[in-house]
Amino acid sequence: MTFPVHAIKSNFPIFTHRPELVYLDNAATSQKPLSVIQTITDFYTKENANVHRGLYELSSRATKRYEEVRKKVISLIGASNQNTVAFTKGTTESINIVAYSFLKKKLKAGDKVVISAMEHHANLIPWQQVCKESGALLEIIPVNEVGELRLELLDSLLDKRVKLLAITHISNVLGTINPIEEIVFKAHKLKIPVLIDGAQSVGHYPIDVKKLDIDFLAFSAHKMFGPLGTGVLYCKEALAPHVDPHTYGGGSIKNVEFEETEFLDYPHKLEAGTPNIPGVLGLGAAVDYIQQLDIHEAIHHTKNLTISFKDKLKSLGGITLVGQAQNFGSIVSFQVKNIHPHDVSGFLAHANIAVRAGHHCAQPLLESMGVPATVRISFSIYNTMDDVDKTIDAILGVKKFWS
Amino acid sequence: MTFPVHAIKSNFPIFTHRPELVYLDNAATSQKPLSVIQTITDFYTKENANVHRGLYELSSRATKRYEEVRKKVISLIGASNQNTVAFTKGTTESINIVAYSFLKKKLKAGDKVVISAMEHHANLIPWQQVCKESGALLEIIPVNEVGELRLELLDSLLDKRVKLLAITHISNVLGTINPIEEIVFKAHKLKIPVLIDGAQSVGHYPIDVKKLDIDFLAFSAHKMFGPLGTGVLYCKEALAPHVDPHTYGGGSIKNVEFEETEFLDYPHKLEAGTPNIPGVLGLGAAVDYIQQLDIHEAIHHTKNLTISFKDKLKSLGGITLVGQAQNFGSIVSFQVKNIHPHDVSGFLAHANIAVRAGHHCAQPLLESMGVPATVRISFSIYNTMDDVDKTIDAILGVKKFWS
Amino acid sequence: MSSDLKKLYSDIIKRHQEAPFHFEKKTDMQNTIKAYNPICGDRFEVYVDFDRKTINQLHFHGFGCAISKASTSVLVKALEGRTLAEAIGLCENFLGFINKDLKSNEVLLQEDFKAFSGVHDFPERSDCATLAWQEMKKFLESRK
Amino acid sequence: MSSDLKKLYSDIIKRHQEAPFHFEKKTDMQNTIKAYNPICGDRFEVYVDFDRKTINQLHFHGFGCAISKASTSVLVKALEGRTLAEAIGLCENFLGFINKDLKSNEVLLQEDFKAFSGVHDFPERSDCATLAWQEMKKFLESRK
Ligand SMILES: Cc1ncc(COP(=O)(O)O)c(C=O)c1O
Ligand SMILES: Cc1ncc(COP(=O)(O)O)c(C=O)c1O
Repeated sequence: MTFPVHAIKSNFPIFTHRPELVYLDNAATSQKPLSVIQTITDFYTKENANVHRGLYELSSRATKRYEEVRKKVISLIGASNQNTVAFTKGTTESINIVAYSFLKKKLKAGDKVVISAMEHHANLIPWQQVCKESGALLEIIPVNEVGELRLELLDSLLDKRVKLLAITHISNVLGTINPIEEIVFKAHKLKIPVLIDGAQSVGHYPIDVKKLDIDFLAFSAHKMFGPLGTGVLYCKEALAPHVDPHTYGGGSIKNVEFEETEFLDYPHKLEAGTPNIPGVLGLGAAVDYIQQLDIHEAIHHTKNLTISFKDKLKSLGGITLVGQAQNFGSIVSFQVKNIHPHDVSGFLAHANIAVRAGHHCAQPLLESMGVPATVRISFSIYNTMDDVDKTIDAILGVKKFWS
Repeated sequence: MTFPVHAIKSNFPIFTHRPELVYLDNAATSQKPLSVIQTITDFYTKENANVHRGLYELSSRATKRYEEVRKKVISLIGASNQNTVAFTKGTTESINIVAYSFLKKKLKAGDKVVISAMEHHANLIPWQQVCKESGALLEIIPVNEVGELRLELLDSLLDKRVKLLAITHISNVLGTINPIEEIVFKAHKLKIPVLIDGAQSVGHYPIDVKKLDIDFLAFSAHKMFGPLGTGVLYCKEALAPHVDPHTYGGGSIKNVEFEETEFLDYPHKLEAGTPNIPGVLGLGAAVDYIQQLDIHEAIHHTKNLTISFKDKLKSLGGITLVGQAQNFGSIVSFQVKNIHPHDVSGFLAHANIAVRAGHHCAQPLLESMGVPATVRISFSIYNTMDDVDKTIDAILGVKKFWS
Repeated sequence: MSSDLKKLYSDIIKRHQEAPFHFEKKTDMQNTIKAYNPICGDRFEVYVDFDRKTINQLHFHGFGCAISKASTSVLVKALEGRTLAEAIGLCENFLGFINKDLKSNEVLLQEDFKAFSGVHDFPERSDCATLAWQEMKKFLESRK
Repeated sequence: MSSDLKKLYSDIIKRHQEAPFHFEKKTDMQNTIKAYNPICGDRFEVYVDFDRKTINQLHFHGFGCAISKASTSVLVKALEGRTLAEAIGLCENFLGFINKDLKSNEVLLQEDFKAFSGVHDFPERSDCATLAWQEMKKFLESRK
């Protein structure tokens, strides 16, 4: 069976409004299907009310629908208790919560936090700062020349002083898919909790937090066909009591006096203030959308596009691929000889091809590879082989112009 | 000239979909005009792209429009430099940022923070917690029997050990409008910075941060006709360098190495992670909507409704008004003799009248007044005298049923 | 006044609300159960005189809406004199009835329980009806 | 290839990009201006030999797109030998031209400046064109 890419593309209104658009910046943010957009519009048009805070029908319906999204999310990530899912602003906030409201109080001078060299700034700076404040050390798992983690070094990096290991499932620059099962297994032998940055994987690849025994999983709705401004922090039940409130305010408390406050349990203790209700409902619609796809067919489709694109790209000559891991997702970073990535992306933009150029919020990775910037192309379910060919043509055009 | 309330009501699609709805829970969240909803839908349908991060047209347009909303916001609050406006998740997050990323490093044991007895949990718990962590004292300006601040006590509360004064412009329970000009003036004589919680006032009442010389102003888009999940922290230019990043991640940095990070200036240093772009654009549309209203006519209109409602309510007998300040906004809290607020609000809900019952996230205030809960009614620009009369009728019905 | 509101605020509920059973502070009791709903502010304490697997006496005090107050009063009346196992069974029965997940053969309800059937039309009020029952069930199960 | 792209990457820009003027590290210079765009990663250093209100010599080094590299090269060439006041005037002239807020009587542009007119059709590239100029203007104004 071939993947019904044209039917799928027609679910995304932006391509009806901009039939000429070749959108290949999916790793930055995905497009949104009609069902997600409609969920948000319908909420504001017909159902708008605050949650947790009113005994009238609109408000109690908003509360109920909001809570039900937790169930959708756990079914996507293989968790079993809906109270393991806290809604946040996005991956970045989720990771900060773990750094500051879980880890910091445990971290002493001389302790260590282990991350990898291929982390997004969101999975680097919070650990760097919390280590600095505590006198702990940030240790980096290096990356080899093809962009894979040098896991043979993991055993020597992990010891009793390591208080957390944080690693991305899929690199947003190199496309590398990391063997998180193996990593979690090794960390757990030393009772080290593991945070997985799922920004590039959740919704696109199967992930099972129970089977993999993941402690924390952070991801963003907007990269998986959902709205901007909403994300998730999954936290294993056993660790949830150790996560403190991160933001203080209404909605997260059991009892307040001028002198002290008693907080609710996870996840409610993290959700102070009026939540982004349509954002959460939109995430629910995105999960519904993903679950009616055949995820294996979808992966097959984007993998095909990726392989074909890489092959055609290499045949142009004068191309350096940045990242050639064995196990890769639908992200391709490259350089065109003698042409700065911005000039490449500027040319592509002119041909209605949206790609990204720069350091992709992973400056230290690129620096360690001796590459100041790359052009990045990332595929999603609505991209076609025609998109691949148009992009290859346009890159050929850039090369001709500068030669 | 009479206020064109019916024309205004027709700008809010929820009343077309639910003509029977009497929405009097505006202090919890306002309804949204079509222009705001349309801005969000259009973004997702036609323009969806990430900001700051791509050289193609959609992305640079998103960035430009996102930045332009800062200009709209400063024109609403009387600031002059767009870089004083940081976008946050809401009032709650804005206040937490000031508590933890500005105040905490200055706070020593024995120092003080002054707030009032009428603060929302969002403007109480962050100060309570940061004081507890620092050994500082939280001092409370008490409230008199009619629900006004006892400002005659302010002079004795303010001294050199006070490191910040945080006060709400309008109480979300009592409706009291506080004389913030006088409060700021007194605090500034002792060089104490002042945070104003503008959640209930910005967009509904004129506020001029320059004229009032406000140091920090926190507010939420969703209470001023804008989207959920977006708020603002205004910070005076002179203090902006003293506000540290609050969340660490991409988009907020100048330079990142594995060892250290150099951050951008305010407001960008606060905006790590992919921002809620349609939320911010929707806030821009809300500001546009507000600025084409005659704000003085609007205040006159909601004040009329409030006065008329209070008068009719009192004439029913067996009613206790909670809060009878001289200077009040469009919020009325009350109790019906022998009937629990929830039973009142449940009855009203049955007549399609949405109001709120409870402690309104101001538990210590109600406790100090000896009131466990109230019914709260809050008016906005689209409410009519008919709404007032229906509500009064329904309250009469509740009283009859229980008598 | 609509008929479903009449059903919600049934005569039994009104009677319990106006003249609650054993409504009295008993702060000297060794077991005090706190039933608190932070969202709305309803807050009751149930005082348990508990002796070798039997509930001798129950009292309660606090503040809440008619539904939560009446349901706590019904709880106190229904559970007094029961063994631990019986009391847990009654809690399950009441909670299952309110949340509509009882199997039909389990519905052997007391008259006082049935008075809460109006809540089925007001799902936003089911938290009020179950507030004290949930906390009581937790307490009893911890004593098993 | 469309004509506005040809205009953006004008011959002058291509020439400056391929053979930039005084493109050389001079780390011993007392004044080093850092021009860095964190969003895209472009990063140049401009080395200033500055003496009693006159710019004797300028060099630059670094990494960036054709537009930012060429505009830095043009800056170095245009500002060498200028007095402080002249140099500030040139910065204002260039920045005003790119941002389209020059009054018409101020437009007395050098040929090299005009080569950047293509940026007007690509507003997303104006940051590239102005990167070094903005930092240079700040530096010069701090020396006034
Ligand atoms: C006075 C006041 N402050 C703060 C808040 C908190 O605002 P938000 O929930 O949007 O963060 C509210 C509203 O709930 C409020 O009324
Ligand atoms: C791997 C990875 N981690 C974290 C993030 C940050 O996500 P967000 O900006 O939604 O918080 C991103 C996306 O930018 C990412 O690709």
